[in-house]
Parts: sequence; C-alpha cells; structure tokens
Amino acid sequence: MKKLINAPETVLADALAGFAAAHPELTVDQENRVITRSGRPATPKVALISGGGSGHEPLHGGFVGPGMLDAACPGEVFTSPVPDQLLAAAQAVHSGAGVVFVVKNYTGDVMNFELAAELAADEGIEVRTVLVNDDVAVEDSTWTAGRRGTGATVLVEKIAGALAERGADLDRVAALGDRVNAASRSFAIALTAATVPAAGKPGFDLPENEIEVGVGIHGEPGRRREPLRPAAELAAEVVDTILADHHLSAGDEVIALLNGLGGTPLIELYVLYGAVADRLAGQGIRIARNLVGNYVTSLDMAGFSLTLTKADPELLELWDAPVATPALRWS
Amino acid sequence: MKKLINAPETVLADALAGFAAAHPELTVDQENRVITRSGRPATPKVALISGGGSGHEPLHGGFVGPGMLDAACPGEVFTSPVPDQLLAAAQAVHSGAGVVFVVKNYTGDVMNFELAAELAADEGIEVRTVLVNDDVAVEDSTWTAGRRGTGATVLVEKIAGALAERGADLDRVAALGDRVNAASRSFAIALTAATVPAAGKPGFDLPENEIEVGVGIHGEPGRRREPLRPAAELAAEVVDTILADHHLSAGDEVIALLNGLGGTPLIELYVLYGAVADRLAGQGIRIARNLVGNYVTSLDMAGFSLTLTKADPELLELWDAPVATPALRWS
Amino acid sequence: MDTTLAHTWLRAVAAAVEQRQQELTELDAAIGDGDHGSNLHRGFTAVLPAIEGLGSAGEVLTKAGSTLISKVGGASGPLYGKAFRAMGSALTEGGDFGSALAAGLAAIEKLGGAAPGDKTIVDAWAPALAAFERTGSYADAAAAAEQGALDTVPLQARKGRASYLGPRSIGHQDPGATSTALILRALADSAPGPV
Amino acid sequence: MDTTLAHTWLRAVAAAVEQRQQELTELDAAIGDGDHGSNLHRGFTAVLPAIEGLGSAGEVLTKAGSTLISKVGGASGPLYGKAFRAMGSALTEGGDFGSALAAGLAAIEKLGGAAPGDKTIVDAWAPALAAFERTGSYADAAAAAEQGALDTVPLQARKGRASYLGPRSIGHQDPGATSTALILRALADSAPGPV
Ligand SMILES: Nc1ncnc2c1ncn2[C@@H]1O[C@H](COP(=O)(O)OP(=O)(O)O)[C@@H](O)[C@H]1O
Ligand SMILES: Nc1ncnc2c1ncn2[C@@H]1O[C@H](COP(=O)(O)OP(=O)(O)O)[C@@H](O)[C@H]1O
Ligand SMILES: [Mg+2]
Ligand SMILES: [Mg+2]
Ligand SMILES: [Mg+2]
Ligand SMILES: [Mg+2]
Repeated sequence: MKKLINAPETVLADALAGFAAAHPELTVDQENRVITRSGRPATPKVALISGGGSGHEPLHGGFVGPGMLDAACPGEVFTSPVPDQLLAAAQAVHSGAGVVFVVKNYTGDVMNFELAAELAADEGIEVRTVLVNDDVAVEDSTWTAGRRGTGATVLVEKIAGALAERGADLDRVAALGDRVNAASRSFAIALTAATVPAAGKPGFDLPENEIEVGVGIHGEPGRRREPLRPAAELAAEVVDTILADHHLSAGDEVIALLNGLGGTPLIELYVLYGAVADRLAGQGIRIARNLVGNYVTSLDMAGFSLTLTKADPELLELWDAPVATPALRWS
Repeated sequence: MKKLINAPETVLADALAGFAAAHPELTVDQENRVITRSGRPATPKVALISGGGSGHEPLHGGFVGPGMLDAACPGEVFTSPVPDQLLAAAQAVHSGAGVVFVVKNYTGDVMNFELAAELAADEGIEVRTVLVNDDVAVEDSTWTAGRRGTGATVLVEKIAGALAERGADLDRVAALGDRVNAASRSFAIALTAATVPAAGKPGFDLPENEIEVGVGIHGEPGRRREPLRPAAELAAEVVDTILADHHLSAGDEVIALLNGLGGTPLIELYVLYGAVADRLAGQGIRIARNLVGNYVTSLDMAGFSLTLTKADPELLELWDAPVATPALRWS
Repeated sequence: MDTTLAHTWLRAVAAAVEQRQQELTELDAAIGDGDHGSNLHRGFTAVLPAIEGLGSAGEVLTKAGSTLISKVGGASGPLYGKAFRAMGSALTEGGDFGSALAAGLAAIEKLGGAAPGDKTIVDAWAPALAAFERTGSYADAAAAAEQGALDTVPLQARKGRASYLGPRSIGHQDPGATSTALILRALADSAPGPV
Repeated sequence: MDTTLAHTWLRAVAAAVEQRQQELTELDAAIGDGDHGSNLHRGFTAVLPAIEGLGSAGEVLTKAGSTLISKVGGASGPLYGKAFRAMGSALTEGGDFGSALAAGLAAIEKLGGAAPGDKTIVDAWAPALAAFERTGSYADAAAAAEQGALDTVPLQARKGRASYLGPRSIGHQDPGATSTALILRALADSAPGPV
C-alpha cells in the first residue's frame, strides 16, 4: 500500500487539520470531528447535517456552506460517524427550526444517526431524517438492508439545502429531501478496488481486464464481474440499468451526476459523459443540468458512478440557487 | 492497462464530445479541437489562449470562461497541440486587442506555439507569449530545455485572465502573466506512474514503497527515487525545496496550490495540506489563498505537486476577481 | 459474574482483538468494507481506560457499551454498544449472566432487526445464549458461538453490508459473528473455572 | 531524388513507423513521455493521402512536412515538419539530395537549437548528412544515422524532455535519433540501387 498519509490511525485527524487550514471560512471542531459553517444564522433556519465514513471526499465536508449543509461529521475511513459526533454537530448548528439528518442507507449509518436522533431529542432538538437509497445495484426488498445511498446524496444536500436557506420549515425541507431521493437512481462500475489505509491492501482483487459491475462506494463488491469493455458500452449499460428501474419517458428532463470514484482521470469521465448523453438522447431524455467530476469517491478506486435525478421546475430552480462550499460553488 | 476509453486513438475526440455535452455554455470546435467561450466580447479585449497535451484535465479546457481563458487547445495525450489548432483558436477569439499565448515550457509546446504565432502574425493578429516555467525539480540553465511549466499555469491563467477581463492592454496582460510566473515555484512527488493510453503501460516502474521525487506531469521521471515516507515529511521536503529556490521571507504571503496528480484521493491531499501549512507557518510565511484538489493532473498518476506563488495586493485582488469556468468558479 | 471477571474479560477481549484485528478486517474486506478489525480495535482500546476503577460488573459492562457507541461507529459500534449496555443493566438489576446474555441479544435484535440465519452477529450470539442457558458454562457458550460463526459460511446475508452481495456473500464467514465468538471465547478464557 | 522515390520513401517510412511504433514509444517512455511512436504514426499516416498524386519530389517532401506540422504536435512534429519542408524547398530549388539533407538539418538546428551531442535528432541526422556528403550513398547515410542513434546511449540529454532527467538520461537511446535512423533506413531500402 502506497499512501500519502502519516499513519493509518491518524488519517482522519490529519485530514481534518488540513481541511481546517484550507477552508478558514468554515469551523472545524477537531475534537468532536465536526465541520460547520461559521456563525449562527440571524433568523432560525432548518439545519442540514450529514455525515458518513471518510474516504468519500469531497463528501460531506466539501458540501458545508451557504446553500447546502450546515454541518458534516466525518467518521473513520469507510466507517459511519458515532452518535456523540452527530449530537455535537446538532448542538452546534441548530437554531430553533429543527435539524434534518441526511443519512446514506447503510446499516451502520442508519443506527448511529438513529441513536444520535434519540440523544438530540433528549436535548429538545427536533430531528427529521432523510434516508438516501439510490443505488439500483442492490435489490430493494424488506428482507435486506435495502438500497445503498450514493451519488444522490449530493443532489439531496444541494436541493434541500437551497430550500432550507430560503427559510422553509422542517417538514418541508425533509419532504423535499425525500422527494429528491425518490427521483434519483445510481449505478457504479469499478476498474480497481479501493485500499483502506488500516487494511493495507485492496478490498478485492480484480484481474487485469475485469471490472466489478454494481460496486459500492466502500468497495463492497458488485453484482458481478465481467471483462472490461469500451467506455461507450459501459455507459450505455449503466444508463439502461438505471432506466429499467426509473420511471422516465421521452421528453423527461434529468440532472445527471457523472461521478469519478477517486482514481479515474477526468478525461475518462468526459469520454463516458459523451456516451451517457448520447444514450439518454436516444431515449428522448434531456440532461437539463450536469456535474462531471469527483464528488462521491471511494479513496483511490478507479471507476465511475452515474446518478440520474428526474428534474422538474422546482428542483431545477433550487439546483441553480447559489451555493458556496469547497466543492460546489455557483451564484 | 484498464481505462474507461473506447480506443487509444479516439480518446481526445471522445472526451471533447463529452466536454461539449457537459458544458453547453462553452463552444467546442471538434474539428479543430478548440474550446472557446461562446460569443465575442462587446468591446475588444485581450484574448488568452492556452493549450497543451491532454491528460492534464481540468487543464486547460476546464479554465475557459469569463475571468480566465478565452480558448484552450487540447493536444493528443501528453502531446502539445499543433499550430493549425492554435491559429484556429486565435482566429476564433481575437477581437482586435491582441492575443496572449500561455505556454508551458516544454520543447514541443514552445515550438508549436511559436509556429502558430508566426501564422497568426501573417493574419494580422498580434501575439504575446507568456512562458510558464515553475518546476524547480529541473535545473534552470541555458544549456538545457529549462524548467518545465506545471501548476503555476493555473495561477497565470487566472490572474492574467482577470486583468484581461478588465480591459487592460496586450502588453500589460502579458507582463502580468510573466510576473505571476516569476513569482511561482512548483515541485512534485509521484507514487505511481501514469499510463498513456497509446503506450498501454505505466511510463515507469516504481517498486512498491518507492516514490519518484521531482517528477514531471507527463510522467517524466524525477530527480531521484527514494523510499516512501510519512506525508508530513514529504510535504516538508517539498516546501523546503521550493523555499530554497524562492525569495520568500518571514512575513511574506503566498497563494498555495496543492494539486493532485489524478490518482490521489482528496483525503490524502488534505493530510498533505495540513503539513504544508504547518511547515510554512514555521517559516513565518502566511498562506493568503489556497486551492486543494486536482487541477493539473497527469492521467491516473498518484502523487501531488505544490505550487507557491508569492502574493501581493494586486495579485490577490485579481485572484479574488470573479471567474466562471468548469473547474474554477467564484464571484 | 463478579467485578474482577468483568474487568478481566474486557481486557482479554481487547487483547484478542489486537491479535486478530487483521483476520477480522480480512473477513470484512471479502463481503463488507474491510474495517471490522480496526473498528473493534479502536473501540476496545478505548474501553480499557474508561472502565478503570469501576466497582461492579454491571457498571463495567454498561460503561464498556457506552464507550463502544461513542468510539466505534459503523454497524458493530451501536450493536455491540447497545448489547453491552443491556448486559450491564441486566446485571445491575440483579440478573445472572444468562439473563444478561439474553438482554444483549434482545438489544441487538431490536436495533438491527436481524433474525437467525441472516448472517450477522445474531448467528453467533443466539446459539451462545442457548448453550449457556442449557449448561451455564462460559466454555459451552464460546464453543457454540464459534460453531455459529462457522455456520454463517454457507448463508446468504440478508442484513448489513454483506447483503448487497446477494448470492456472492455465500461461502464467506461473517466478521461480526466471528467477533462475537472471539468475545465469548475471551470470557471462557477469563473465567477461573466452571461458573 | 525523383518523384517515385519520394513517394516510395514516405510509404516506406509510414510502414516502418507502423511496425516499430511500440519500440519508439518505449524508448520515449524511458526518458520522455511515451508518445514518440504514436506521434509519428499519426503523422505519417496522414502524410500518405496528403501527398497522393503530387508530381515532384520537392512538392512531395514539402507537403509531407506541412502535414507533419499540422498533425503531430510535440517536439518531433515541428522539427520533422520543418525539416521535410526545408528538404522539399531545396529539391524544388534544384538542389540535390545532399543539399536537401543539409537544409533539413539547418531547419532542425534553427528551430530546436540543439547541437551535436545534445542527445537529439541532430545526433543521427548530422552523421547521416556527413556520410552522404562523403559517399553519396543512401545506405551509408542510413548506417551513419543508425550508428549516431546508438551513440546517443551514453550521452546526457541537454535538449528536449529527456534533459529533465539530467544524468539519469544516460544509458538510454534517444527516441528522436532512432526515428531519424528509421527514416533514412526507409530511404535506403526504397532506393533502387546506388544513387
Ligand atoms: N442488522 C444487523 N444485525 C446484526 N448484526 C449486524 C447487522 N448488520 C451488520 N451486522 C454485523 O456487523 C458486522 C460488520 O461490522 P463492521 O464492519 O464493524 O460495520 P460496517 O458494516 O458498518 O463496516 C457484520 O459482519 C455483521 O455481523
Ligand atoms: N531541441 C531539439 N532539437 C532536436 N531534437 C529534439 C529537440 N527536443 C527534442 N528533440 C527530439 O524529439 C524527440 C521526442 O519527440 P516526441 O516524443 O515526439 O515529442 P515530445 O518530447 O514533445 O513528447 C526526442 O527524442 C529528441 O530526439
Ligand atoms: Mg464500515
Ligand atoms: Mg509528448
Ligand atoms: Mg465493515
Ligand atoms: Mg514524447
């Protein structure tokens, strides 16, 4: 394992110190491992808090700032944050209008956020949870842990964050988050496995020339392995897999997030994006907005995920609303 | 070689098609391989044009837009663009106030831009060239090809681009570009080599646990190899190497670009950045502005480069000026 | 369970996790995300100073549980945390170790919703409880947990991260069931003799 | 050089580049950026249709040069492009092949500023020119270029990308000098017999 770290045990603390130095406009509570906006809002506003294992940067710390999250809680690498941390975040940013937890659907994340919500309730902080579960690679049944949360998290955080910024109340912000999640589907393909620093070697071995189809962002192996194929074929398959699960028809508009998993050059993402756009155009589906880049990564994994969110005027208007975070920024 | 491409020969064309689809606000001339802003300026303005081999994305196409470049010319992977392409770009964006070529100092780039400048002059377009040569890993002597251009390119393009946007004339824009370059130094360390699609295998073999110190962004091997060390030590060494060549003293301010080479997770860049900030603070040098992320990449190479640009009020004010490009965006 | 045994047990767990961290991580890498070993290592390393000086077995286990919740994260943090807290409460309320084990299982099932056969912690904990209820022997509980962990190999996971793999989760031993067996083996090794 | 030979030569260069592309790329990967083979392949593939039907050797070489400039990029594109254009002009102006080779070298030196011993194209081209001026034989020019390319192995590069390596460039054969030898060998193979 070759990594630019000091020691596996200090990765998170060291990265947080660097994040704090790089982003003086944000506040970093290094003891509690909480990143927040600096200063409380003048009038009470719904606070959006997210968190999850580290190793997915810029998720979530890179999305803290006006128009998006109020706080982010990074856990250890690929390990959900702990309830204490989430409670500290809620205490730091709530301003009387309640808190929305944006939680990616993994057993660990769900349980830790659940315990935190109980603790917050004990402190008189009202909490709603938006569960993100967009990964169509996973069977969605009541007998399993359900679908994983991946790329849609960025869209939930951006769009619900914009609504919270405008002063909407807790129920409306949470309901919109749920709506964005319900309108979103994702699917990922990996060319290599990620190496967790503490593990010291890749999470799985993938022979040269094979890919993992339907991989998770923690290096959870996917649905199946198959030989590498040209990018355009992979893009088409990913689009088709998502469309098979999604209620999209000709004339519909989407927001598309073509996301690099950390080890994939941007030029390859553009190659893929061209093929994604072609395939969608062939189905009469228009990409109204897009992001191409590394937003929800999996350490050094090579590969990509595609997220398609069915758009409507409200979602597009909120998507376009100003945002000023380390990783997403426009006005 | 595992890559998300269709074929080595079509990487550039396919990526350009994807870039065009992802950035409808820009104009992509796919035949000539030129990316430009859409629409000519209302009043004549100095046009900034850059270009270089592909594989360094977001450089340069990701920096086209208001406040930065007027046009970018991507060459084949790691190969400078050709004169025809550069001439087509100059013809597309010049508006009577002249053109500044921002050229990274590599033999091929210099010669192709030189030929293009001759062609442009024949067409009555006045051209000035700003040569970027910031890489202290390379000995700077008249007997060699001189220092390479790397990370400082982003600063030259941003700061000179801001001045051009304000209507400064050709000489002033070019002179400022030269000044930013002169105020900048960079140094890079790689953990792995990049794989050029047409070559099909990594540019060099680096044993597990060895790093290449002073590597170039085209996979040019570096000054020396040595064992991997903790990130904080590497960061300190890079800072010290730059300072040894740079006229910075306690009390000075810098703009710092901590750049990922394409295959390095963002969390590792933050680990490094913390150590860079510490080391500079120890010398009494303040980081006035920073960027942490993938800006000048080398395909899938794991590693980082650090660029330090000595700042002053004029440079900071222009750095802060609005910019709206795919990869840099603020207002 | 007396206070000394509670302390000895947790020290033994910490030592065993330290020693078998890599094995747990590798099991988790195969069907999860490769952090189970480091998660438990972080957790039990924090438990030892936290319980220092505590004067009853109930307090010790409760504090251990709270510490796990605060330090581990992931799925195993809340699950083991709640389980140890429930065991501590049961002892504090005067229950015997069998009732403590039962309370721990109930807490895990309540929080995680897993049933036997889902390829989780439950598949080691439930047989351990049954064995202990039958014989009252820590060693029997440990052996049953170990057998339970082995028996997860042919199962298809229906809870936790391994469930994403569907049929591909078959053929691997569950990391959480394995760590449960480790925890109970540490108890058997710590107990002075038959209870 | 007659028109037919010019056409045959460039077809032979294109074929040789096609065949030895990987070798050129590997030499370039060792001390450069691993694209010299694909650069020349792209260039000479474009040259063939561009020169089709052109009726004089001067026109053929000039057009080949312009095409290389438009298609190759990198260092070798302008250098070989200018060199072929200069050779074409020399022939068009009535010079013999020796004066064309000399004009090509002058163009390379003017644009690139390299001197013999800098570990570049010049180190194959200059001895080829000298040999041709001595004997008037394409085969001698090719052999001298090949020797010149081999002789770049112990040199430390002072121009081009390999110069960044400093002393680490020693021990590797220069890709550009190698492709110059390939170009002249293609000429020797294309010529019907001694000139
Ligand atoms: N719902 C559940 N009920 C009981 N145990 C579970 C459940 N979900 C997961 N587990 C256990 O947790 C173990 C994984 O723990 P760990 O790797 O620390 O957490 P994470 O999956 O969050 O990375 C699994 O091997 C499994 O035994
Ligand atoms: N200044 C120069 N003069 C002559 N030849 C040069 C010069 N610089 C580089 N070269 C030649 O160019 C070759 C590399 O060509 P190529 O790989 O196509 O371009 P690049 O270096 O831009 O990738 C080198 O091996 C060397 O022979
Ligand atoms: Mg985990
Ligand atoms: Mg090149
Ligand atoms: Mg795990
Ligand atoms: Mg080259």
